[in-house]
Formats: sequence, structure tokens, C-alpha cells
Amino acid sequence: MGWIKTTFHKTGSPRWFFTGARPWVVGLYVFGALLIVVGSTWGLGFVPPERLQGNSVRILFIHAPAAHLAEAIYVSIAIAGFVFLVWRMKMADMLIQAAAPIGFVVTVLALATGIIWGIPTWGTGWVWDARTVSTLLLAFLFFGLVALRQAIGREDRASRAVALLALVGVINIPIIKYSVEWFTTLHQPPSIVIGEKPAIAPVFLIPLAVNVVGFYCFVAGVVIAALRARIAEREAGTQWLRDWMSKS
Amino acid sequence: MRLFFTQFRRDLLVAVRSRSDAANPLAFFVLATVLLGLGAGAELAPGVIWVLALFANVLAVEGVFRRDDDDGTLEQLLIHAQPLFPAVMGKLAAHWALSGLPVAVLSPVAAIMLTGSTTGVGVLVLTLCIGTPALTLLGAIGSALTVATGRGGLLVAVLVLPFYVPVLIFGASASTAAMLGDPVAFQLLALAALLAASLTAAPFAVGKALAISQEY
Amino acid sequence: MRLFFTQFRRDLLVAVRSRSDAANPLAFFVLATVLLGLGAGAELAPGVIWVLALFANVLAVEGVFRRDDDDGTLEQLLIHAQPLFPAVMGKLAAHWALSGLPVAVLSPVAAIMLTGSTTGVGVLVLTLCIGTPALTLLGAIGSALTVATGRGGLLVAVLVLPFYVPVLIFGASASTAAMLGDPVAFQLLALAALLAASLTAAPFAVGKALAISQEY
Amino acid sequence: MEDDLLVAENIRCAVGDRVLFDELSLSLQPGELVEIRGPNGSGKSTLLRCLVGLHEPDAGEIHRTVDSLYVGHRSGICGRLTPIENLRWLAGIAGSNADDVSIRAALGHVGLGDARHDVCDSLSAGQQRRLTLARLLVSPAPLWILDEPLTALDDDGRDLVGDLLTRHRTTGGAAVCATHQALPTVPAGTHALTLGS
Amino acid sequence: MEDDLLVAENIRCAVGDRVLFDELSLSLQPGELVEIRGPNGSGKSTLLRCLVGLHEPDAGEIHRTVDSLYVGHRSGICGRLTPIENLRWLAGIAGSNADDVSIRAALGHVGLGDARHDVCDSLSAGQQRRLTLARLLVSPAPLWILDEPLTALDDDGRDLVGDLLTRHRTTGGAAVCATHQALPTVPAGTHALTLGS
Ligand code: HEM
Ligand SMILES: Nc1ncnc2c1ncn2[C@@H]1O[C@H](COP(=O)(O)OP(=O)(O)OP(=O)(O)O)[C@@H](O)[C@H]1O
Ligand SMILES: Nc1ncnc2c1ncn2[C@@H]1O[C@H](COP(=O)(O)OP(=O)(O)OP(=O)(O)O)[C@@H](O)[C@H]1O
Ligand SMILES: [Mg+2]
Ligand SMILES: [Mg+2]
Repeated sequence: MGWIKTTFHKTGSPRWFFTGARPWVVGLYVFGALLIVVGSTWGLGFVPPERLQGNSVRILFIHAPAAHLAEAIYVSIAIAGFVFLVWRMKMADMLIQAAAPIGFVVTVLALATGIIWGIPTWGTGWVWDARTVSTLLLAFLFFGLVALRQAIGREDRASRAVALLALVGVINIPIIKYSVEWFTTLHQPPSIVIGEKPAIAPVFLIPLAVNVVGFYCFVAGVVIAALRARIAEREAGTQWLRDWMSKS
Repeated sequence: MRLFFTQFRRDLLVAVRSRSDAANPLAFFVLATVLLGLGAGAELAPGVIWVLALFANVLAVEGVFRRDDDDGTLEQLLIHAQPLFPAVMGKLAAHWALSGLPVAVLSPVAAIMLTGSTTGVGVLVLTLCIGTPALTLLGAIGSALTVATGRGGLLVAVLVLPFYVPVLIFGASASTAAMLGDPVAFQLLALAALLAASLTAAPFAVGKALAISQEY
Repeated sequence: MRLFFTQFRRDLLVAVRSRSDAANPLAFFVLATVLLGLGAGAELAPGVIWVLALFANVLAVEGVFRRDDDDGTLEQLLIHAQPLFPAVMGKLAAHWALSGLPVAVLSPVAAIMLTGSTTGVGVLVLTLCIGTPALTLLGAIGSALTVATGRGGLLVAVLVLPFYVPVLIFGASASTAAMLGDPVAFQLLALAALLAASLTAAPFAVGKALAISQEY
Repeated sequence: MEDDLLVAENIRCAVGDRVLFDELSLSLQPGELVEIRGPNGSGKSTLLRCLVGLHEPDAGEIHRTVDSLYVGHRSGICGRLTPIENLRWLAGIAGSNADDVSIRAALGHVGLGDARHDVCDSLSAGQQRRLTLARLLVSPAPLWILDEPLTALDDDGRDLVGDLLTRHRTTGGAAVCATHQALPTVPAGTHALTLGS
Repeated sequence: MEDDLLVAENIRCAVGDRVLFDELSLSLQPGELVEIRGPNGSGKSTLLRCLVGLHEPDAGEIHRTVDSLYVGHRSGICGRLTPIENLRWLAGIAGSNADDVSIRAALGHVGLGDARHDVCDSLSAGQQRRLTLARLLVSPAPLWILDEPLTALDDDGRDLVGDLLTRHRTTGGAAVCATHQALPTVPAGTHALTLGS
């Protein structure tokens, strides 16, 4: 069990993270970019046009990874919120701060690609169903985290308020999920059912999986880089940072 | 209970003193009904009334702590009210009595104006009576979180939107179902569950957020 | 002009400082779209979008003088700005640039979300661009009148509703007509006339109301 | 010591990089008055907010054993209510059992007897400050934390603050007081603490 | 007289039934300072608001021939902006042509040199009052109307107000000043006006 404690403390130390994580950023960038290039070229260039949707299906390779990733980012933020409120770990706060805007962008990307995709396939950019609505709400949750922090301004106070919001937000996630799903079943079902996993042919699935992993890695790289930037900002003037700067 | 009633009575009194403020959520509700009737014209779904009630509620709740923060009475409340919980509840109860309740009472009129029908109006009122206190409680969290910003306003609405949506969904779908003559028990249960959940969780989140708001 | 730009720049700066505030009328617009879409579900008339834009505008304008009154900068403005007229215009211009304008720009998205169609979207944007400044000007009168009460809020909306109605009617009917492919020239002219009228009358009414607000 | 009403140990507050105070210790016994002095922006108000629990110090600990009353830069008065209503509310949340008679007496004592039914928004700056003093009379607490209590008061008001403090201390109370002006009466047991010099 | 900067003739203000002042006349010539005194609630602030044109007296007339600067109970500072931005705005609407150099000099003079890029919300009570004094430096006007300018200021701040007033008066300015505390320097040409006694 000792190693858990050590890891916890180490990850909690901005200094350890800052110095240790640099190779990771580069690695994740390179690896993620590589996968995205492979997956996208494959998906965009070599996958046959879909029977019903034609070439518009190709946007799937951006849309689906973005949508999955957005959810994953929120879950990590909520965990960080809990950690910050309970243990007052500064790193957790900085993670929220670094990841929230990125989460927002990724969610907007999922929404935008969904809308673009919807225009040829559904004949309209928007339908009111469980997936679209919960994605939209996710965007609002991210936006709220960013907006609240900006609005409060003062760092300590903002950190705690934002962590509280992130935590209360996560209680909300299952509630949203269920209510929104019931809501569609209470109404008439949407006229076009979005493709579900089994319905996707392997030709689509493999490049999609490659792209999903690529997105995850690349965005993880972005988040870590943003986190390091935050650390550099907050720890500016400390001795270890100055030492490190002069070394590198 | 003493704390609850002290705060409840005070807040009602403040509202009565500023008479038009007290009438405001209601006035907004009426006004929005009129504007929607004018702008949209055609017959609207009963869900629209739920949306209007929700707006009236959130627009009122966003400022529930602001004036108290400006004049320093919030400071005093945090120092003296031990525990804070009943005082917060008293505040929110007074607030709901002046925003959610009158809107629920008046909603049949709006329903008739906008949908042109009286079917299911009873269920509409019932859902509003269960749903609006939940909205007030949830909205208060956002309001408390933004006290420190000195603004609130629409930021509150944006922060708590994801929390409102479940309430809205069940409330609106129950009202729609009632109008069509469908069963509504499930939605009512869900609404009650949401109310119970917010009654337990919200006051503590609000208290915590208020304490944070006084630091800098 | 110097007064206009001094005030315009300051108010933009204040809004930028409180970044999320600046995004708020827009956020409300998006939020209202979402809630209506959820609550009402069915396809809605384009007039509803006009109603939403109107709400976003009035809810933003109601507080346009409040903070300035609280901190005493309004006092200073009244003492120093001679004439008051350009400074008030600068204030309202900054306000509109952050509330009416972005809503007009984003209205196509809301139109697609709520009505599921893109016909007549151009006219919708055009009517909003002409109509929302008129709303801001009219709303500012109500806002200025209620400064002294220390409240405003929904009271403003109630006070200026009668002034909004004409703007809403022409705006909404033009948007609806455009969606159906009918001619809209008359409504657009009427909107332009309303804008011209409020441009001439409103700043003076606002100035007068502000001066009164400082007396007791 | 045993009968300390308040003990602050090695507390520290900083704004950004600037340390307002550090390793500051303070304890208050019945009858004591600590006067906090220091130039503008030196952290007096911040210290008082720490003592009363509104602000959390960055380091150090504060033990409060008794109830306290706080009069800060913000008045804590609702402008829509009358002085009587304001005091009634405060007595309610502070759990003191002041009745209307004692509230009225307190208002008379601070010179607001005539204004007791006006809404507070229409009181002058000094009258509002006097109302904050009336709070000290209606909900008795052994510890007073006062932030510039002389603000906006006339000469008579200043004497009033002096009297209140003296009476409070002779009945076993203690006070911490941030001020720029000399407090009217300075009996034995007064310590001065100067920040930021 | 010809060079009167301000003349008030027989003005009268009442709140409800209570007459605050009546038949009050006042004129100000360059170099003069009128100190308004009186107990809390006697109408000092109301008189000043009349003089500067914010409040209309119930009777009598006020002639203003020159620009005036007013520092009231409310600060006139936007808490979201920095001191520099606040002063820049004020110079803009007052039509003075203060550039950034003189604004910075004014801030340095009132002791806010270091805080000039903080938003005003995060300034202490006294620092905010100091910013209101900086206004007096950036947009020069022959007439100053000051309502309790010493509020929340430390000793150094009080001397600053004294200096400012003296300099203003020797360069042909005049001032009306409501105050409860004695103003630091009282050269010749100072009149006292006591209300409500
Ligand atoms: C604005 C509109 C849209 C939104 C907000 C949206 C949202 C989402 C979300 C949240 C997911 C991830 C689901 C999960 O985690 O299991 C997803 C996946 C997906 N979406 Fe969309 N979507 C939109 C439009 C569309 C359209 C128009 C299509 C095609 C007709 C589409 C097809 C898909 C497919 C095929 C997947 C992958 C399925 C999977 O991985 O389980 N989406 N979308
Ligand atoms: N906004 C207001 N509305 C109604 N009455 C007011 C208002 N402000 C002040 N008054 C009344 O006018 C009277 C004089 O107030 P004023 O503020 O001029 O007093 P003051 O001499 O400045 O007192 P202080 O020394 O406390 O600042 C007060 O008794 C008060 O009741
Ligand atoms: N709300 C706030 N947010 C951020 N910083 C603040 C805030 N309030 C005060 N400060 C900072 O803390 C420092 C100390 O402020 P504080 O109010 O404690 O001073 P003070 O000694 O009470 O001064 P004064 O005599 O002017 O009242 C100030 O320099 C200010 O910059
Ligand atoms: Mg202070
Ligand atoms: Mg006064």
C-alpha cells in the first residue's frame, strides 16, 4: 500500500509533476498525432462511402472520438474536484483549470460535427433527443466551470467554488443521463436512430478505434501541457522552478 | 426552527417592503405569456408554460443572496446562525413562497391563454408545486456560488441549467401527457424524487458556497 | 463624440473584465433555446426566437445602470458629462454590442434548432439587427426609472412591456412572413421607423430619469 | 490561559505575493482591548475577518471559545427594513432573547429613537453606523470585533463608542478594534498591535 | 460678487416634515474653504448634493459658475476596473486632458503607485478612499465638494488631504467640506457652517 501513498504525494507535488511530465507531453503528442493521421487517412481516404449516407459518413471519424473524449474529460474533472475539496491538493485544482476549457472545446467539436453531419443525414442540424441534449448539457457544465472561475477572479476562492461546482455537477451526470433518456422514450422516438455499435461495419470500426485512441493520447498531451503551463504560472518565482529553467 | 422562522419572516418582510419586487416573478410570468402569445401566435404546448415558470423562478433566484452580500447582512448571518442550515432553508422558503408558489397558482390562466385548453391543468399545477421548490433549491446553489463575483445574473442561469433540465423534462412531459390524457404517475414520482434529492443536498452545498464567498 | 467613446470604451472594458458577464445575454439566449426545445419539443414558430431575443435583451438591459448607481459612478457621470446625451448613447451602444448584436448573429442557429428550417433566416437576422437596438433604448428608460428603487429586475420588464410590444409584433411577423415566403418590406420599414423614434427620444428620457434617480 | 476568550496562534495572511502578516499571535482575556493600527491596506480588516471566522488564514490557528459580534466595513443592515426590524432579525439569528422593549431602549441609547420606524435606506451615513452600534447592545456577546467603529460618527457618537467599550470591558467583555483615530477612552488593559510598518 | 465660484441663496431642504435647513445662504470665493459641521443626520450630505446639483433644494437658488468635483459617501469607483482605468474614464467624461503620465503621477501621489494595476474591488477601504482623492488631481476644477474626505484614511492620508486642500486654495480653488474630524490644516479664509443645532 505504501506505493499508493507515495504516488499520491508525488502526483500531488507540482514540482515532481512539472519535471517528470515533460517527456510524456512530447510522447503523447507524437503518438496521438501518428494515430490520428493513420486513422483519418484510412477513414477519409480508403473507407468506401456508406450505403445510405454516402461520403458524409466520414465525419464519424472526428465526431465519435470527440464525443467519447468529452465525457471522459468531465469524469476526470469531477474526480479532481473531489480530491481538491477533501485533500486540498493544489494539483487537482490546476487539473480542473487546465482541463475544463479543453473539455469545452472538445464537446463543442462533437456538437459541431454532429450538427454538420445531421444536415445531410437527418435533414436538419438538430433534433431533441437524449444524446444531443446530454452532450449540449455537458458543454454547459464545462462552460460553467470556466465562467465561474473567471467571474470570481481571486484564486483560492475560485478554486474552491469551482471544485464544489464540479463535484455537485457529477451527482448531476447520472440524473441527466437517466432523465434525458426517459424523456425520449416518453416522447415519440426520433425518426432516425443514430447508428449503434453493432450496426457499424468493421471497415468503419477499425479506423474509428485507431482515431479514438489517437484522440485520447493527443488530448491527454494537450491537458498535461496546459497543466504544466499552469504550474509554471503559479509557481513562478520559486527556487526549484528557477533552477529548472536555468538547467534546461 | 427558530432560525428558520426568523429568516423566513425577515425575507418576507423585505419582499413586502419592496412591493413590486415581490410581484415580479409573477409579473414576468404573465408578461412572458403575453409576449409568447403575441410573438408565436399559434397554439403552444403546455410544456411552454413549464419553461416560462422555470424562467420566472431562475430569474428571481439568481439574486437571492446578492443584496444580503452587498449590505453585509450575509456576513452577519454566517457569523451568527448556528447551524446555518435552517436559516438558509428559511430564506429559500420565503423566496419560493413569493416566486414558485404564485406562478403555480396562476399557471392555469397561462395554460388557457397559450394552449387554448383546460385538460390536464390540475396536473400542471401539481407538477409546478413539486418542481418549483426543487428549482429554487438548485438555483440557490448557483446563486451562492456567484455571490463572490458580485454579479450572478445570467451566469447563475448558465451554471444551473444542467441541474434544471431533469426537473423541466419530467415537469413538461407530465403536463403534456396529462393534456393528452396519458398516465403521469411515473413523472410525478420522478419529480418528487428530484425534490427530495435537492432538499437533502442543496442546503449544504449552498452553505458551503456562501462560506467560500466571504473569503478572498 | 469624445464623451461617447470614453463611455463606450469603459463599458466594454468593464464587460471584458467580467468576461462571462459579457457572454451572458448570449448564453441566456442559447439556454432559453435549449429549454424551450426540451419543454415544448415540437417545431416552433420563428416568432418564438424573437421573443427569446427580446427576453435576453431586456434581462440584460435592466441592470445597465444599477452597478453604476451602487458604486457612485453614475453620480459622477451626471455631474461631469456635459451634455449627458452622448455618454448615455456610448453606454447603451456598448451594451447593445454585447447583448443584441451577438444574439442577432447567433439567431440562425437557434432558428434551426427550434424550427428545423433555414428559410427566412436572413430576414430574421435583419429584423433582430434593427429591432434589438430599439429594445435596448426603450429598456434603458425603464432601467433608468427604476435605478432609484435599488431593484429593477423584472420590474423593468413590466414597465417597458408596452413599448416592446410594437417592436416585437413587427419583428416576429416579418420573421414569420419570411419563413412562409411572403413580402416583408412593410414590417422592416415599420421596425426602422421604431428604431429612429427611439433613437431620438430615448436618450433624453433616460437622461432625465437618471437625474431624477439621484434625488430623494 | 484558561479564560482566554480568543486565541490566535502564528497566523499568516497573504494577498498574492504580499504577506500582510505572519507569525501573528494574539490572545484576549476578559476586560482586554486590542487596538489594531496600521496604514491603509496593511491588513487590519483582513485580520479581523480571520478572527471572526469569515476568512481563513493561510497558516496558523484560531480558537474561539465564545460568541462574538462583528462590525465591519459593510454595515450588515438591510436598507429596506427599519432599525427595529433589523435588530429583531439579528437578535433572532444570534439566538439572543432581546424583546422589543430592549431593542427600543438600544435604539434610544444610540440616538436613533426618532428614526426607529424609517427604512434604513433613508438614514444618513452616520445614522447607519449608529445602528451597527445598537447591535452591540441587543445581542450581548463577550467578544467584540470592531472595524473602524468611529467611521462617519459625530463627536457624540465617538463618546458613545467609548462608553460602550468601557462598559463592555468592566462587565467581563473583551474587544478587538481596528482604528485610525484614537479611541475616546483608553483604560488599563489596552494593547496596541501595529501592522505593516 | 463677481468672482464668486458658487452662490447659494436661501436654500431649504426638508425630509418629510423635518426641515434640515432653511434660508441657508452661502458663497464661495477663490481660496475659501467652508467646513460644514453638524451631528449625524443633520443634513450635511444633503446640502453638498444640492451644491453639486444632484439634489434639488425645496426652495432657494444655486448658481454655479465653474466646474466642480464631488467626493461623496459613495466612492464613484468601478470595482472591476483598475485605478488607472477609473481615472482615465473620469478624465474622459470631465473633459480634462489628463494623459497617462499625469494619472500615474496622481496615483503615486496618493500612495497607490503599487496598486495601480489591481482591480479596485481588491483594494482596502482606505485605498479606495485614496483613489477618490486622486480624482482631485487628475481633473482640475476650481470647486471641490467633499463629503467626509477623511473617512477610512490613516494619519498619512489625513495629511495628504490637508496638503491637497492647501495647494488647491493657494492656486485659486475653493472647497466645501463636510467633516466630523478637524481638518488637518486650517489657514485663513476658512469658515465653519454648523447645521442642525
Ligand atoms: C448535434 C448533434 C449530435 C450530437 C450532440 C451527438 C452526440 C454524440 C455522442 C455524445 C456520442 C457518443 C456516444 C457514446 O459515448 O456512446 C455520439 C456518437 C456517435 N454519433 Fe453522434 N451526435 C450528433 C449527431 C450525429 C449524427 C447526425 C449522426 C449520424 C447520423 C451521428 C452518429 C453518431 C455515431 C455513428 C456515433 C458513434 C456511436 C458509438 O460510438 O457508440 N451523430 N454522438
Ligand atoms: N436617500 C434618502 N431618502 C430619504 N431621506 C434621506 C435620504 N438620505 C438622507 N435622508 C434623510 O435626510 C437627513 C439628512 O441626511 P444627510 O445624509 O444629509 O445627513 P448628514 O448630515 O450627512 O449625516 P452624517 O453625518 O450621518 O453623514 C437624514 O436625517 C435622513 O433621514
Ligand atoms: N476582497 C479583496 N480581494 C483581494 N484583495 C483584497 C481584498 N480586500 C483586501 N485585499 C487586499 O488585502 C490588503 C489588506 O486589506 P485590508 O482591507 O485588510 O486593509 P486594512 O488594513 O483594513 O486597510 P484600511 O485601513 O484601508 O481599511 C490590501 O492591500 C488589499 O489589496
Ligand atoms: Mg479596513
Ligand atoms: Mg453625510
